[in-house]
Formats: sequence, C-alpha cells, structure tokens
Amino acid sequence: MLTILFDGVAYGMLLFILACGLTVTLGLMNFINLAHGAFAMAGGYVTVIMMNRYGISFYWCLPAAFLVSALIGLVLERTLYQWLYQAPHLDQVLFSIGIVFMAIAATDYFMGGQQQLINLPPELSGRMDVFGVGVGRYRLFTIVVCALLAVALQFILSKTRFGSRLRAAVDDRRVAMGLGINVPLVFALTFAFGSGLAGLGGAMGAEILGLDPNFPLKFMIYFLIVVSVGGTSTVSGPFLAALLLGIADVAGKYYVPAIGPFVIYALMIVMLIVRPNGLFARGGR
Amino acid sequence: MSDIVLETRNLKRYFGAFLATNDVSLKVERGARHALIGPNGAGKTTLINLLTGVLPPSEGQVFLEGEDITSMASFRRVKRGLTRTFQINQLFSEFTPLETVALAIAEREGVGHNLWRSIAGYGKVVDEAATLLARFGLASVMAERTVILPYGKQRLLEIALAFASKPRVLLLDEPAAGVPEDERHEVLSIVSDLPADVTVLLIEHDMDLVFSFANRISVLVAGALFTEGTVAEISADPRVKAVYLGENA
Amino acid sequence: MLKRRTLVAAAGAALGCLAAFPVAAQEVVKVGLILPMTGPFASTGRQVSAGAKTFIQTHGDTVAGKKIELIIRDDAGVADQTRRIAQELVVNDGAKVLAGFGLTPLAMSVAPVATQAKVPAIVMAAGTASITKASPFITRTSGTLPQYSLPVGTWAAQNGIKNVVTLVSDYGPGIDAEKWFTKEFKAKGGEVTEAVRVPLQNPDFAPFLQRVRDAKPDAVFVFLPSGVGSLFMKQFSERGLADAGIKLIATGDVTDDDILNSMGKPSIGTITGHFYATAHDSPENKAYVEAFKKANDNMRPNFMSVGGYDGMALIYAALEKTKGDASGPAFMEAVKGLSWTSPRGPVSIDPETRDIIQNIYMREVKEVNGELQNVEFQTFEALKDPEKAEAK
Amino acid sequence: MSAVQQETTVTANPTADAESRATRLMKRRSRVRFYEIVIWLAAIAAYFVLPSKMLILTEIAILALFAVSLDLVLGFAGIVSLGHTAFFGFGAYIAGLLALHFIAEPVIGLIVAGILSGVLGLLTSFLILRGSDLTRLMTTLGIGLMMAELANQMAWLTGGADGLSGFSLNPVLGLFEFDLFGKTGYLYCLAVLFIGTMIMRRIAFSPFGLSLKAIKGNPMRAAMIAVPARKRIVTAYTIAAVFAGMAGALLAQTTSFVSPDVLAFHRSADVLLVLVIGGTGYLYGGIFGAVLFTLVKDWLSVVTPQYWMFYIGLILVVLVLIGRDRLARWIEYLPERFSKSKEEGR
Repeated sequence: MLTILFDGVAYGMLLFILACGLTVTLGLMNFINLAHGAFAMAGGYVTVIMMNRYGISFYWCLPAAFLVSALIGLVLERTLYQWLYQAPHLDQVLFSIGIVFMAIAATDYFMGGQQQLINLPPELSGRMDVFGVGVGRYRLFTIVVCALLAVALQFILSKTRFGSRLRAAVDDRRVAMGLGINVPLVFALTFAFGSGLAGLGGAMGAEILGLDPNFPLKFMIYFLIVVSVGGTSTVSGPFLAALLLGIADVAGKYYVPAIGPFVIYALMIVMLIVRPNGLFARGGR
Repeated sequence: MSDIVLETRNLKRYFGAFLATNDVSLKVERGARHALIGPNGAGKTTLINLLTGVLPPSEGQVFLEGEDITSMASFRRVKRGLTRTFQINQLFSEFTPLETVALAIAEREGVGHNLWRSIAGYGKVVDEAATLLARFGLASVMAERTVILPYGKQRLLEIALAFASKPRVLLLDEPAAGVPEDERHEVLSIVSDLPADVTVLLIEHDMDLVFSFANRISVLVAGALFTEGTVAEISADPRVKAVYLGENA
Repeated sequence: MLKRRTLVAAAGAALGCLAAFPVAAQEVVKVGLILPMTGPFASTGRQVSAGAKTFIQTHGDTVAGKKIELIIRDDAGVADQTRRIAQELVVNDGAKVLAGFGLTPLAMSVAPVATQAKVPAIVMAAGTASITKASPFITRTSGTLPQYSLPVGTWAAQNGIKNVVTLVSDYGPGIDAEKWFTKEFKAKGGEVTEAVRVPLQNPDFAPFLQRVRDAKPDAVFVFLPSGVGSLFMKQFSERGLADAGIKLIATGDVTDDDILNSMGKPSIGTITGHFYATAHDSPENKAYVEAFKKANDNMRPNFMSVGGYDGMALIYAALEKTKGDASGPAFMEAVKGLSWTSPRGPVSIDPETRDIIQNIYMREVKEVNGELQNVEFQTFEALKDPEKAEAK
Repeated sequence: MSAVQQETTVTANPTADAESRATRLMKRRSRVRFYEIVIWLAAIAAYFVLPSKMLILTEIAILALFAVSLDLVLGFAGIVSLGHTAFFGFGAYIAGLLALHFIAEPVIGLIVAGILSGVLGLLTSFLILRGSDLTRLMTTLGIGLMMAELANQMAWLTGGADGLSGFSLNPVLGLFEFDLFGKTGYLYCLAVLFIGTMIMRRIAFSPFGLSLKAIKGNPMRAAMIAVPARKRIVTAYTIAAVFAGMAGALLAQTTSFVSPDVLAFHRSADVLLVLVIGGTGYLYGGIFGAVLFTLVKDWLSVVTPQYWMFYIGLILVVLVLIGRDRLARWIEYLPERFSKSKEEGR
C-alpha cells in the first residue's frame, strides 16, 4: 500500500506546484485568477514543442517552461490584469474565464485538439524498487523537485526582502506605497513568478495528467480546491492541502473507485463551511 | 428610581494584542440624555459597535432592558428598539431617501418579508416616510439618488433613518460630524425635541453641543471608563480637561 | 442597466436579420452531417467528415439521378445543440438524411426528431448498442461495443488466458464492453477476478493500474475512449505491468490508428479486437487509404473515418435500390438487408435491428516499415450485435 | 431662520401634498418601462415573422428564464454563484423522469420540477451564507460539479453519460401538440418566461425585493434597519432555484431528451456572461443578454465553427475591462436627464 501512498504524495506534490502559483496571485494579490491553468498549459505545450519538434532534452524544458510562462504572465499582467486589482471578485472571475476560453481556442488552433505526448528520457521512465516498494522514477523525480520548490518558495516569502515587500504590498497597498515600495513592480514580478511556477507544474504534469487544449478547465477545480482548503495567507497551508488532496484522491480511487470523485468535492465543501478562509489560515477567528 | 435600560458588564474587545475596549461597565437610565466623550482613539466607536452587534465582544456582556443581547444579531437588536447612526454615513447609494426610509419603516412594521405587493402599495408606510423626510427638510430631494445628495443632507438622512425605526434607545455617533456650520444647530434641534421616553447615548467631540444637550456624561480614555458624572461635575473636573489636552493621559 | 436603449435596438435588429436566410429546395438529396468538430471529440468529427468526403470524391456526387449535397454542421459534442441542428436541417434546409453523431447522447437526442419527421439517421461513430432501438429510422455503419468486445473474450479464452481484470471508462460504452467481454469470457471457462471502473474525467491512472497489478491477472481487458487510451498506454508500461507478465488486451479504441504512432514503443504487442485497421489488406482498403491520405495531407484513416465512408456507401446503395426515392420509410425499407464490400471487409445491415453486421478482427500492434500498425491475425466472421440478439 | 423652518413653510401642509407626491413617486419607480413593452412585442412578433427560427428562439427563451432567475440572486442580493446550473440540470432531470415514469403532462412536470429544485435550493442555501465571495464561488462550483458527478454515477436513474431519453410529452394543457417545427415549444417557453419574469418583477418591487437590494448595497446599514439578511438571502436563493429548475424542465420538455450536459460548468459560465452583457439588477438584463449572447454565439459558430470560443472569451475580457458599471452609469444619466426634465415640467 506504500505505492499508493507514494503515488498520492507524488500527485499531491504536482498539484502543489500547479496550485502554489494561484496561492501567490489569489492570496497575496487578492485576485481570483481562474485562468491559472492556462499558464500551466502554456508550460506544458512549451515542453511538448521543445521535446518533440526540436528534440531538446526534458531537463532543459523545465526552466524554459518556467521562463516562457513567467513571460506570458508578465505581459498579460502589465496589459490586462493590473486594471482589475480593485475590481469586484465577480469581474475578476469573468475576466479570467474569458482568458481561459481564449487560451483553449488558441491552443486548439495552433496545436490541434488531440492529447499531446512526450517521451521521457530513459532514466526517468520505468520503475525501480526502493526498500521493496515499487516506485516510479518519474514520480520520485517529481517529489524531489516539488519539495525543493516548496522550500524555496517558503524561504523567498518569509526570509528575503522581496518576500517581505510582497507581503507588505498585499497587506495594504497604500501603506506599502507610502513606505516607498514600488507596488506595481512587486505585483508584476509576483504574478510572473506565480505563472512561471504554474508553467513548470504544467511541464512536469504533462506526463502524468496528460495535456490537451481543455487542460485549464479540466484541472481548474483541483487548483481551486487546493487553494480554498489550504488558505491563501501562507505557503505551508496549500502545501499540506495539496498533499492531503493528492493522497485522498489516489486512495479514494483505489479503495472506493465508485465514489472516488465525490471524495474531493465533499472534502472541499465541508472545508469551506468549517473554515471559510481556509484550513490553515493564519489567525482570524 | 429610573431603571437601567442599557447596561454593559466588564466589556472587553481585543484587536490582536490591542485592547480597544477595556473592561467597560456602563449604565444608561431610561430617558437619559447620556453623552460619551473622550479623545480620538479612546474606543468610542468600538464601544458603539459592540453595543449594536456590529462587532462581537471578546469578553463581557451587554444587556438591553435586562435582556442579555451580547451575541444577538444586529437586526434583532434594532427590532428591540436599539438603533444607531454611523459616524461615517452608511447609506444605500443607489436608493432614494424615500425608498431608504420607507424600507426602514416597512421592516419596523413587519411587512419587510412580503414579496408580493409592491412597496408603493403600502400607502401608510410611504406617507409616514414622506412626513418624516419633510420633518428633516429632505422633502425636496426625496426622489434623488442618495449618492448625489450634498453631505449635509446625507447626514440628516442618516439620522432620519434612525428615527424611522422608532428606537427606544438611540446611539448617536457624532451626528453633527461634517455638517456645515449653518445646519449644525438644526441637527441639535431635531435631536433635542426627541420624545422624553427615548433614551439617547450621544458620542460627540463638540463640547458646547454635549453640555447643552446631555444630563449625564461618561468619559472614555484608552478604552476604559475614566469617570462619570453630571454635566456640572464633569465640566468642573480638571482631570477631564487634562485628558483632552493630553497632559497626563 | 447596461445600455438599455442600445440593447433594445440591437436585439430588434438581430431578430430581424434572422429572417433573411433563404430556403432552397430542388432536385437534390441533402444529407445533414452533424459531428463534434470542436471540443474534446474534435478528432472524431475530423475523421468521420474526411471519410464521408473521400467517398463522394471517389464515387461522384450523383446517384440514381439525384445530386447528393453534404451539409456538415458542428455540434461541439453538446446534445441539445445536435438536436437543434438536426431539427433545423430537417425543417429549414429540407435535409432528407441525417448522419454523423460522434457520441451516444448526441445520437439519442436526435431519435425523436428522426421518428417524428420520418427522416433516416445514420450513426457513423457512437457505439452504445441501444441507439438503434431508440427510433425505427436509425441505422448504424460504425459498430457496437458488445459486437467487438465479445470476440476479444472468445480469443482470450482460446489462448490460455485464465483470469482477467477488466478496466473500463465509467460510462455507457464502457459498461457495455465490460458486460459482454465478461459474459463471453466466463462462458468460455475464463474468470474475471475484478471489474475496475475509471471515472470519465480521470487525470491519473496510477491507483487503478496499481489495483490491476496487485490482482496479478494473466491479462487486463481495457476499454477507454481513443484520446485517453494513449495516456493509459504510457502509464501501463511505465508502471511495469507488461514486464510483470500481465498481457494487455482491449477494444480497438485504445490503439486508435489516428494516434497509434504517437503512442510509441509501449503499445507494441497490444492485442485488440475491432472492425477496422488501416493495415487491413484488401484491394478496397488500399484504394480507400490511398484516396484518403491524398485528400487529407497524409492523415491516417481510422475506424471512425470508415464509419463515415460506409455511411455514404449505405446512402448511395439505398437510393439506388429505391431508384432515388429518399422518403424515410422507403429508404429504411431499402436499407434493411443491404450488403456491400467495405474497406473493412464484407458488411450488411441486419433487417430486424437495422444494425451493422461485420467481421471483427483480432490484431496485434507491430512495427511495420517504420510505422506502428494494428496487424490483423484472426477474423470472426459476420458478427451481429449480441445485445439485441440476446434481447430478441 | 434655519433651512428646516424655511422648508416646512414652503410646503404649507406637508402631510397632504407630500404624501400623494410620495406615493406617486414610489409608483413611478415600478411603472412599466418602454423597453419592457418593446421586448415582449418583439418576442411575440418573432413567432410570426421568423417561422424557421423557432428552435433558436426557444433556446433564447429558456436561457433568458435561467438568466433572470440568476439575476434575482446576483443582481438583487449580490450573491455570486458559479453553480446555478445545478438547479437547471436538476429541474431538467426531474421533468424528464416525470415524463418517462409518471405523467407526461408538461405543465405538471414543470411545476413539480420547479418545486423540487426550490427544495434543493433551500437545502444548499445555508452553504452560501458563510464566507466571502470567493468561498461562495467555490461552494456553488462544488455543488454544481457534485450534481454532475451524481448524474453520471446514478446511470440506472439518469441514463448516466448517455443521457435520459425515450420519453415524449403530451400536448400542453391537452391542447397544443409539440410539433417538429418547435412552434408550440416556443410559445410554451415564452409563456413560462413571461409569467416567471412578471412574478420576479413583482418580487423585485416588493418590500422583500427592496430589502435584497439593501443587503447588496450596504449589509451593515441593512442590519441597522432590521433587515434579517440571512433569512432574505435563503428565500431569494430558493426562489431563484425554482425558476432555474423550471428553465431546465423547459429544455427537457421541448427536446424530450436530457443530456448530462445540462449540469456542465460551461452553462454556469455562459449565464454569468449573459448577465454581464445584459446588465444586472433590473431583471430584463437576463432577457437582453440571452438574445444577444445566443445570436452572437450562433453567428460565431457558423462563421468560425472551430474557434468561436475564442471570440466569446474576447468579448468577456473586453466587457470586463471597459467596466460594466461605467457602461451602466453612462446609460443611467441619459434617462435620468430625460425623466428629470419631465418631472419638473409637471
């Protein structure tokens, strides 16, 4: 049963990388960005194009996916998103649904509608036994990379100057400006960083979750669950929520396949009733 | 012996580590013209928010005519006659004054939940609203959108709204704040000719307004009750002046 | 309160322009082809419409003195769109025959229209058996799940496979495949130790494959819609089920010719049962594949395209039989008992059930001069749809 | 003399004159607007002028009823919902199952579907009382997805992914047979839309409707004039669920088929887009929005069958960037100035 737990952890880690970008945009910038999946998809397609068309090795694709998605994020943030920071949540939702629709149609137009497949480098595919437990090499790779990212993200947010300036900027925009923090720049970089993370998540997820133009809509619910259950004020919240969700989803499907999907939705609704602002939200009764 | 209509016992409220309301036990008698004064940031508005259920207290209790209303929802407190005005106008920008007051009266009369007859069909409610608005000099603007009314008129509407709920206990949070000079004593005259049995707790900075209106004064400093007494006692008390000038707060 | 005045004007004008569409009807038989050209099933729409067009290119667009006009409309895989387009094609455009229907709910939603308007509806893709029962005016040129799941059961029992775990997508066609494979396999002495069902919207096969691996069967029988099949294939090999000695047998949807090449090495050796493979060697198929590739920049025709191709063949054959009379009842009467040689092999329409009778081939994925192909190695002659045969 | 005295002397006997004027003002607020008459006449004219377009008109009428029901919750009470299609789909399945197993009389099916959807709305309403807009978005989205999953799992009842079919409807009220051209279907849906909108219109101008707008406008002030916010939101959400269920039932009855797609997420997104186009808070936004949305979508799907979704997304982005309220405010000044001059004129 350890393999199930292992798969659950790998899946949870992947969900975290995909969703943590949303935590950054949603929690720290108070912007409901349902289009987060579109940036993840962008990262995935960058990897597919680089690997299949130009034969670049998978390892180079990951940073490339991060940079390209971050760039797209930056461009969109500067042109469109920045006018909507003060907009009501409904407008933000509609705006991001619009972006998702456009992303899906554009990807369908350029890349075609079918499922994209990438062939992993040999050392990442196949399985091996670690202390007698069948472990997928790729899933192990996912866990390692995601863990590193989680630690890095936590470190950046809490220890570095950029992290503190970011949290200040979100806590109170006006006060932060008063302290001389260039808030628009901080927001732009944060949004780009969040989208980059999503792109990286998309690149790594292509292997396990599959990649087609409908990716953003199909996985939107998973991102939102992680963020709503994990809360948006910390990084550790979504990390634990993603793990919880990953294991619950995999175990649910293994042990009780018939009601598998219900497990996640029920978990989310119960969580939202009990703790409207997230399971691990800091303070605030 | 006039009975106590509004009472708090060891009311406390924390904002994180900051103690905004510090163990306040206040007693307000029926029909009183009780003023609550204190320097800026003394916690006056927080206290009002606790009394009217806008904020839940961290500790302590609130009693209205002997009934414990500590955790009662605001709208139920209004039904029991405890209502307030806001320091910063809280109005419906898209409504007209007529609609706003008519709705307040409809709720008071218990027809607010009726979803069939149009509100225009309640002649009695609409007429009462019009009369009340006329009394506040708002008849000419009663069909305008509240958001485009001048601040002074909005302030009058704020008070008219409190009147519309026919309160037995009215909490006035700096009613004259921001009202232009010529309309200031207009607000005073309306407040002063409130019926005798209505208890009024007035929060105000304007000392001559307080001294000409109140018959009992409580002084709040740093969230705690500093002192209480009649107008004469408080106006003569050196410590109150000092507190205001900030010598030995 | 958004632009109330302009909204009224815009709505009025828009309603007005609707009236402008002309309605033309003369000596032409219009065939309405309704397919999911967009959305998750766009590949089905593309293949079926290409197959139908290839037939018209190779057989001309007139038959029994009538000119065939093909109207292709997109329903994006949404049932009430399919229904509305079908009704509009019949009512406004005077379509005499409806065809296409990429999914079962799309076909089911048109059944009432076919019955009420007495317009034949030819199912070219959807696979659930019960569709032809929904209306006397429905016939089918693709195939039914039970029809090509049953022979896989027979083959498995005959080739020393003792116990099997079934793994299917949790929706109509999946349940059909599971039921008929299990029934046949048990009838032939085999044993199905477990029936795993995978949610339709399923991002990850890990838990299910793990369940299969733990059950340690001789083989796993799989049914998944074509797009998802490729993802399953990769994870099947990555999880090491192949080298744990578990054979992969499935219906042809999983090794769909449209994406077989992109599946790569993991798919080699997979045994599937289906009614058509691009590599099927018959003169008709060679001509068909060549014409199809020329017209569709070398795209490989799959079983969906042959459904479209044969759908047109059925229309032409029926019109010849009725000397051009395309009225519903006459057309359906002509369709019953029709038989012709399709690129897939000899086919005929069962007079009672109006469903297709065809050969089902067992095939194995092999590498044939640089390309992955489903190479046929065994044929089950002229199989009827078992579900309706049993229900009779 | 202060302004107050001066004011009272001018209107010598304030009670008599002010009252009649006040009641007149209140009545003026809920009078029938010009655009209302136009849209209903256009809808009836369409029956005669556009015989070949019955089906798309029926689709517009159904989408309009669905949008107006959401407007009651979104435009009036300010509750954001991404799962309103849960009631639409539920109503569709109830109507389908009723016709299949019990009675195929459309009107009874419609009413029962409405009531049961209302019950579902009541049961789930306590979920939307807590938390912020985001939590409401997430909870309603969750409910919608749960219902979709339920429909797929209970294949024995709902036909699962293949949909529910095999039922046909008796003539409406025993008189009007559902014809192939969709004529009866359109009139039936139009009648239900008209009745539904009139009912919701009355509710909108009732004290209850006003209190909903108060809750949306300023929740704290609403509480301070004794508006029981939670109770009112629950009632509004239930009423909206009734009409959304009826819209779903109409779709099931006019197409005599219920596909799992009735619970799909895109319907909830589409209806939000309809309200963005038509504007919220005056009910007719749902109708105008439905007309324009359906026609634009239909026109686009003919022009670019592959990629109409791109343009829908573009419209959505542009509309939000322009700012729905800026557009609305521009419109309001126009009639305001127009009506003010009329009033002074009297």
